[in-house]
Amino acid sequence: MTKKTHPTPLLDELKSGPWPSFVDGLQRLADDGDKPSAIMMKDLMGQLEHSYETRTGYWKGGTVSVFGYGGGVIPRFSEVAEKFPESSEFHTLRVQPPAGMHYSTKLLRDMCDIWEEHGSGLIALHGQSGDIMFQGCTTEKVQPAFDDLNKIGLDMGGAGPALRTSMSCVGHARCEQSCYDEVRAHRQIINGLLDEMHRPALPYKFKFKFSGCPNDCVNAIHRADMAVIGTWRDDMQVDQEKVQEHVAKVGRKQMIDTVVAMCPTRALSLNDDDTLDVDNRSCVRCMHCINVMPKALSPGKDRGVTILMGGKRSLKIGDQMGTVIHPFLKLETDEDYETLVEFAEECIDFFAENALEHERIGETIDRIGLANFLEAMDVPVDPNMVNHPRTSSYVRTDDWDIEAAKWFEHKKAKAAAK
Amino acid sequence: MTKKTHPTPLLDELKSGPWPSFVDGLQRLADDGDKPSAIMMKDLMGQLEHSYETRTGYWKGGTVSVFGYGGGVIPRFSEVAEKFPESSEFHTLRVQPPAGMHYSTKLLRDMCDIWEEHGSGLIALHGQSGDIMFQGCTTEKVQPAFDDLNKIGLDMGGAGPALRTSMSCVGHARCEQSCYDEVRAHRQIINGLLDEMHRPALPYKFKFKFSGCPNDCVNAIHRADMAVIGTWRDDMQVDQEKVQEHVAKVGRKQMIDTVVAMCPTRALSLNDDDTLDVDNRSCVRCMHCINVMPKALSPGKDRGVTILMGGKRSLKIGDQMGTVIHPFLKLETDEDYETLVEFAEECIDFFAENALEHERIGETIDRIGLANFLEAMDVPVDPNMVNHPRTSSYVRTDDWDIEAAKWFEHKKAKAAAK
Amino acid sequence: MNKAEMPRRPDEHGVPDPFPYMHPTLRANYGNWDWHERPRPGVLHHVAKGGDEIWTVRAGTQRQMDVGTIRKLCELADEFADGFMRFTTRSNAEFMVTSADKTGPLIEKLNEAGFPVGGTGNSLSMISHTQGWLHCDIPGTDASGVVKSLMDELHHEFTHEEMPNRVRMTTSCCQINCGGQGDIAINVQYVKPPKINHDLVANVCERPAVVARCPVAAIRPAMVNGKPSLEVDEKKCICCGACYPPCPPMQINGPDSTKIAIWVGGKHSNARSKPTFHKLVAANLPNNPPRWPEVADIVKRILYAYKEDGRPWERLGEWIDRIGWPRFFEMTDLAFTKHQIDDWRGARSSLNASTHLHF
Amino acid sequence: MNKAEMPRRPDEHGVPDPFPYMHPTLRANYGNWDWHERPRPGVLHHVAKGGDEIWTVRAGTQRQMDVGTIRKLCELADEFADGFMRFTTRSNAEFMVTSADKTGPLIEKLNEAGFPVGGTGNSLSMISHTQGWLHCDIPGTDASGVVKSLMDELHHEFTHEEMPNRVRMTTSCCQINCGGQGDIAINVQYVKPPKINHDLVANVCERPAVVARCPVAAIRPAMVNGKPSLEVDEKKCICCGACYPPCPPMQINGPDSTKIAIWVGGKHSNARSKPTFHKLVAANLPNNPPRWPEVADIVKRILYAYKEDGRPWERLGEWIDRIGWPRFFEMTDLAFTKHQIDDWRGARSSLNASTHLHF
Ligand code: SRM
Ligand code: SRM
Ligand code: SRM
Ligand code: SRM
Ligand code: SF4
Ligand code: SF4
Ligand code: SF4
Ligand code: SF4
Ligand code: SF4
Ligand code: SF4
Ligand code: SF4
Ligand code: SF4
Repeated sequence: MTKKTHPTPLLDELKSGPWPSFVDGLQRLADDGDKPSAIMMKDLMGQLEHSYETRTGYWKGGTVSVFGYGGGVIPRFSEVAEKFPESSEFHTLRVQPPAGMHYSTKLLRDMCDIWEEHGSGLIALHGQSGDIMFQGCTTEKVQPAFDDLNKIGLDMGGAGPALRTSMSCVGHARCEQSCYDEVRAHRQIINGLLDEMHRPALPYKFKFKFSGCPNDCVNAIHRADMAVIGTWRDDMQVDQEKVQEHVAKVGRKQMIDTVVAMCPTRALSLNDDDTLDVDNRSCVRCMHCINVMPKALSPGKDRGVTILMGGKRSLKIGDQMGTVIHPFLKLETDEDYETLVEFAEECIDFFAENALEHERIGETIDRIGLANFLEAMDVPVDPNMVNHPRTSSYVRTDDWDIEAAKWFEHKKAKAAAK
Repeated sequence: MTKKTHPTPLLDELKSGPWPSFVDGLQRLADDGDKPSAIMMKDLMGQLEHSYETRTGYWKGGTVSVFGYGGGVIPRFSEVAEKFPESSEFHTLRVQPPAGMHYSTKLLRDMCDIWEEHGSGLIALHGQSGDIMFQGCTTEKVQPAFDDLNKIGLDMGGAGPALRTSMSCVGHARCEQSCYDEVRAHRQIINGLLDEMHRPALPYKFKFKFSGCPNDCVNAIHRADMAVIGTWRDDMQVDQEKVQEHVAKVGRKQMIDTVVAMCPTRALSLNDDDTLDVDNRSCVRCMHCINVMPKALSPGKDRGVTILMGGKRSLKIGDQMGTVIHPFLKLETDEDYETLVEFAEECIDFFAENALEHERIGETIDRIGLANFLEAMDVPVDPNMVNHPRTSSYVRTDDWDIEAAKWFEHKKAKAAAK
Repeated sequence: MNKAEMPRRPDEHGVPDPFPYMHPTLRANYGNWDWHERPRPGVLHHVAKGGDEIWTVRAGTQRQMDVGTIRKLCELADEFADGFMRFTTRSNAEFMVTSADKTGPLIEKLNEAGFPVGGTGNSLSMISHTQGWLHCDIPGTDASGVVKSLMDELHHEFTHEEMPNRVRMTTSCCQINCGGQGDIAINVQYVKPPKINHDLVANVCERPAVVARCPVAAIRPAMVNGKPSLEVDEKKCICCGACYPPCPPMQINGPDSTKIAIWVGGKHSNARSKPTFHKLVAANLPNNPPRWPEVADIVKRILYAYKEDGRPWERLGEWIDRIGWPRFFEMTDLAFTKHQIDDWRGARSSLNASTHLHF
Repeated sequence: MNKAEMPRRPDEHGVPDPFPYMHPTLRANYGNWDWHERPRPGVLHHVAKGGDEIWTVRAGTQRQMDVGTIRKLCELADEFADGFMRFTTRSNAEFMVTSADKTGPLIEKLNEAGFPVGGTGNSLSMISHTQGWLHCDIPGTDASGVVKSLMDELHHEFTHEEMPNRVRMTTSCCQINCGGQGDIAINVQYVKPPKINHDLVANVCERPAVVARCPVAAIRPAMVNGKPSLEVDEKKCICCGACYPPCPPMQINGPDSTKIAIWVGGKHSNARSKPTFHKLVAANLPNNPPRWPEVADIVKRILYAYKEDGRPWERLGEWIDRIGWPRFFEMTDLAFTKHQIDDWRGARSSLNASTHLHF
């Protein structure tokens, strides 16, 4: 018998209009003969239509996983299964894409074939954390689906109180602003901590995000427990002739209004000969002028990353952005990457040992105070970590001289290192 | 017998150097024969030297006042009176100067004569709150001293939990930036509330400060419970020829770097003909460009004041600046000044009734929340009161539509008023 | 399957190496790009230090794609892009082609196939969104549907670069806000405390954990008609919904509770101004499927005010900082209410302690 | 006086009307000034809309003046300024003269009499200060002495306009900070909890009031050797001294406790940037009368770094915002310690949530 389709007048309204319609996609799947995926999607559409009518969601969670792993599957059981039995189980597999979300058509086609066979045929590219989301699978099919995906080289992503799937910007692969090898940092850190992703045992979720420059194309500062963002320490690179070409093209007024006057720290001034006077000491590496004139300006050559920690959404204490923990870590040699990976691991260890249940690292830092966190991680305090030193006199400073000595020590060490 | 002077080797070190020395002054008073003031100052210098030696203060408070008033005197009794008996009482009278701190030499000389007769001969011009401080008087002499000062037209200032002496900038008297009559506002408000100053009955101190423009030459935002600061609502006045003269004088680069690029809201742009392109909608009335070119630029003509409340130092909750309560109150007609005075009085009433003991109004507002304070004072909310609307989703908004209606009502009313 | 079999041990590949899946020209010039320009909306032209060039064509997708849609994209990638493609952080498809001539035909084919080309530079890109009724266990609304209806209306802004700077919108189907911050964010905002099914609490909820989840300590354990349950102090409750995921019997959703709020001025980049949170500009909007017209109306008012009045490179929040919030509310005809005066921790820093005013 | 007499009732004049005491040219042009310039340091030239002109000569004083000093100023006001003068909010004397020619001779006489002329424009003005040992009941140090020694050393900066913008320094002789905020502030900072004389507490202190005064709730009532007294939790105590004024037996001062801290970047004006609080850059300095050399040394380092590196119109804090705090600490050779990471309420907004960095 052919499973009959439910009428979906509300969803159907979303088929019209110029933007690609997910409903068309669902329909195509549902109409695809008697395939198991088609049968499942007929009822899925029925339930979704029901949600649109009643303005209510009908999924509840549960526990489903694959052999050897604790996480990565988001189980969904229907609360209206009696009405829509074929989509009563509609689990999602979170799978990590190649860093930077690059695909060969071969890989994409294999993914489609596997998901058509075992799942609903619905794939989200990508989830907000960066996973490939294979959406819609029965409990029974989760294992075979994963096996086949795993065989073509893909691996499960994160869910629950665990290390989460990470994201890195296109960066080195196709962007002149990129200040470090995002793919390498992304893979070395995550693949070194896979156990924390596949066998959830952390107090709560932990997310890394990698952006090649301060444009932060993966929203790392807001959305990552640890943001790794490229920057540079020396002077930016300036091609004055190209600057002059730009001024000739847009005119002085436009140049002043959109570049000079928009620099957040007044580090730029237009010389009378239309060359740019860059005060690199005052430059805060915001990227703006470089963004406006990518031909004329580029980041400097002494490159590395800034580490910020504590980004998260609002649960419990309210939204937080990450704040600076390492103003600059040089990232060039193998040793440099090793140092970064080690720091990431130490942070995970600290998190595992010190965070309360369901507490993000940003909440932990907020609770114990940044200074204490830095001490625990053996990171020296640095004025780049603050917008400005304290304005409140409510502090006890009788050990000031000891603390000051540390600063001068650290300064000497840094000078020596150079 | 002539009272002998104490050796003051430490204080004597403060007699050298190019800056006028208060020690020379003390010495002159102490050396002035056998006048009571001289005798008192000999011991005062002895006690002060003793403080310099031991790095300790030796005054304690008490209660001293003049007939009819509760406040204005800061009583000081020595803890080392046995060593320095003649300065065992060293009270200060806080006396309000003419608004703007203008004096005729006659007035100053009368003050000197009175204080030489009844007090120590030491006068501070002025205290941080703006009082003339007649420093150093015995309990017995406080009344006659005040009587004589009162007879020449001076009156006691504030101390204790009371309305405090106020300050207004030179403003209208000698400043082209002044946007309202500071003297009038200052005197009408304070002189209308004298009872609160002379008979301390408020929960704690309350300070007004009056600045004629946003340069805030009396530090009102940081240091006043209510800051009254001049501003304008229409476009600033520009004399383009004088702008061109300025550019001709300093050069384009300098003009751009010190004016255009320093405008906090990019409201300025330099035209190719060296005239200034002012976007008054974006201008936040910071005064900077006007300060740089006082000949070419001036505040607009539709003038009034901004009221900020809650400035104070750090006790208990930490330092606070005043924040905007009235973005703009027109200040031109008698009625306008009346409205201002009434609002000031309402605030004092609210403070008297709702503040906890030893709580500044800023602490009260912080405790009950700005929105509730505004409601209590029947002041409509205005986006100028905030740097930006809330970023936290932690708020209950089911009465949103009712609140929104108030906004649109208020908008209509304002439009109608115009 | 009924025949018992020992399940397979996973190979812990971790994050796959992208190089085998990366377009050859990108691989060859990895880390060696020199500059870029945008020949037209939806197309990026990157030039490598060595002189290699690549043209990227960006096309919008529905993110939640059926295999048919993905296979269609593959066809085009095979025909024009040497069998490779990538997806952006906003679910747009990107085809890298090795000559400018290929871009035109590719764009044509994409349009034929119903994929709008754009989302680059100072345009409105795809709205980043979340799960909603399609899959989440706690949604207040749908996600894909909201996005589809809005992108239909804002299609022109995706295919044209007419904004002062890029516009990045987000939606979230509950107050948890998986969609994150945006130039314009459309998020569920609950307006009523949870309705508790006391019969279920004891069995379903780990009560101490639920109590601990409340940001304002409004939940306390209590015995309700004989059963151990939880009680909410409705005066304290700020209706955030945080107690619902760990305790489904504390139902936060409902026609009277699930409303939609609009936020503006969120920013992630560090360009010019530091990253910022978005700010509340409208709330209590109806949750009105299938096309949420009340939401679309306000979003358009905001977007077009910005389009008309913003200056080159100003992000939406930066535009408002320049012209001031009073004018923003005036131009969009939205209301400023007491609810928009922040009162959460650190809120004092959001008050205006200056005479910097906009009239 | 021994003969009994009924004391006199005060005339409640309130704030005296200034017009009788105001220089005639100021009175005549009240509210009608047009522009001003500064012909030389210490002199302002104001021109009224009607064309009237006035030259103001500004001279430094010791604020705490003996009658002799004031009478000397009166002499000069009579000779040059038509018998009128005023004082600024920073205790400088101002003489208004009606012709430019008078300024030179007046300045000469002022210098002869020991009054430095300056404090205008981009100079260092008089340090605003407080009472200290001379008169206050709770001082940790002196005020007039600190100011005298500093102004001696900084005399050149008062009489010359060589700073990027005006410099406004303040001092406070205890942590209460009557001196307020400043470009550079020199304030007492206690470093030890109060030492309690338990025998006196009961008689002298209103215990609940004292408990209520503590910002960190470190004080609790307690019985100490039989007497009702107060106890301080020394782990919590941040040594602010707030309990000392209402309860003198809780002695906060002492050679081991009374230290001096230096703060920079306070600003009151709304010009360019909004008003700001000053920030802690040095602490635990000895309270070293009569000339506090350790303090003077650091103040000069800060002032001269600013003088050398600041740009026209940049206030001290604005200069640091441009060049960055790392460079500030480098140029002044001061230390940045964990104590400078704020942890008071709202402190999170002082953390750097961006990649805006100075190298
Ligand atoms: C699937 C996804 C939305 C999407 O459609 O893209 C998603 C879906 C859920 N998120 Fe999320 N979050 C997703 C990215 C995010 C992000 C964005 C990011 O990672 O960059 C955030 C904001 C950043 C952050 O981590 O704070 C986010 C912040 C949350 C939070 C709030 C955490 C907080 O500390 O405030 C929760 C609630 C919780 O963790 O208890 C949450 C919880 C959830 C849950 C598990 C709801 C629940 O607690 O049961 C949702 C499961 C829906 C489902 O049925 O699949 N999700 N969630 C995203 C993950 C897909 C992927 O793996 O690629
Ligand atoms: C005399 C003066 C310093 C000076 O030499 O100029 C002064 C001296 C005292 N102040 Fe002050 N304050 C003086 C202006 C200020 C200012 C500046 C201002 O008014 O613009 C402030 C900062 C602004 C403010 O009001 O917060 C100020 C903030 C304080 C505070 C902290 C209040 C707070 O809420 O944080 C206290 C402590 C208190 O009130 O309990 C205080 C308390 C005191 C006491 C009464 C100490 C005490 O509690 O016993 C001092 C008496 C000293 C004496 O022996 O005369 N004084 N005090 C200033 C008043 C002179 C005048 O009337 O003109
Ligand atoms: C492809 C993508 C990275 C990826 O790994 O997928 C990307 C690619 C580029 N970004 Fe981005 N950005 C991408 C997401 C982002 C995001 C994150 C997001 O959209 O959620 C941001 C942060 C947005 C925010 O602040 O909220 C982002 C903020 C920027 C900026 C900063 C703009 C600003 O002034 O604030 C630049 C600079 C510029 O535009 O020149 C930038 C610049 C660029 C450049 C020009 C870099 C380059 O030289 O190649 C790339 C082309 C941009 C364009 O579309 O014209 N990219 N970019 C992402 C495309 C998303 C999309 O499909 O729309
Ligand atoms: C006389 C006095 C007012 C009074 O009623 O006594 C005064 C008078 C003038 N001030 Fe002021 N200011 C006076 C205290 C202040 C204060 C308060 C203070 O010093 O404690 C401030 C706030 C300082 C701060 O922000 O911490 C102040 C911030 C300004 C500014 C803003 C400067 C800036 O860029 O931040 C200007 C604008 C300017 O300099 O053109 C200004 C401008 C002026 C002008 C030019 C106004 C005018 O057009 O006449 C006056 C001459 C300034 C000069 O010295 O060159 N005045 N001015 C005060 C002199 C104090 C002194 O003896 O040094
Ligand atoms: S974050 Fe920087 S490096 Fe990465 S894609 Fe964006 S602009 Fe390029
Ligand atoms: S990168 Fe940013 S801060 Fe640096 S010069 Fe350019 S605009 Fe200014
Ligand atoms: S505050 Fe304004 S009006 Fe008053 S003196 Fe200063 S600059 Fe002039
Ligand atoms: S007053 Fe300030 S904000 Fe207004 S234009 Fe001048 S500099 Fe800009
Ligand atoms: S925003 Fe809320 S409803 Fe939407 S996916 Fe995230 S958790 Fe689920
Ligand atoms: S909705 Fe939020 S505030 Fe209300 S009880 Fe639940 S967790 Fe607490
Ligand atoms: S700062 Fe402290 S010691 Fe100095 S006068 Fe004010 S209260 Fe007294
Ligand atoms: S010194 Fe300050 S913190 Fe310590 S007990 Fe006294 S009031 Fe409390």
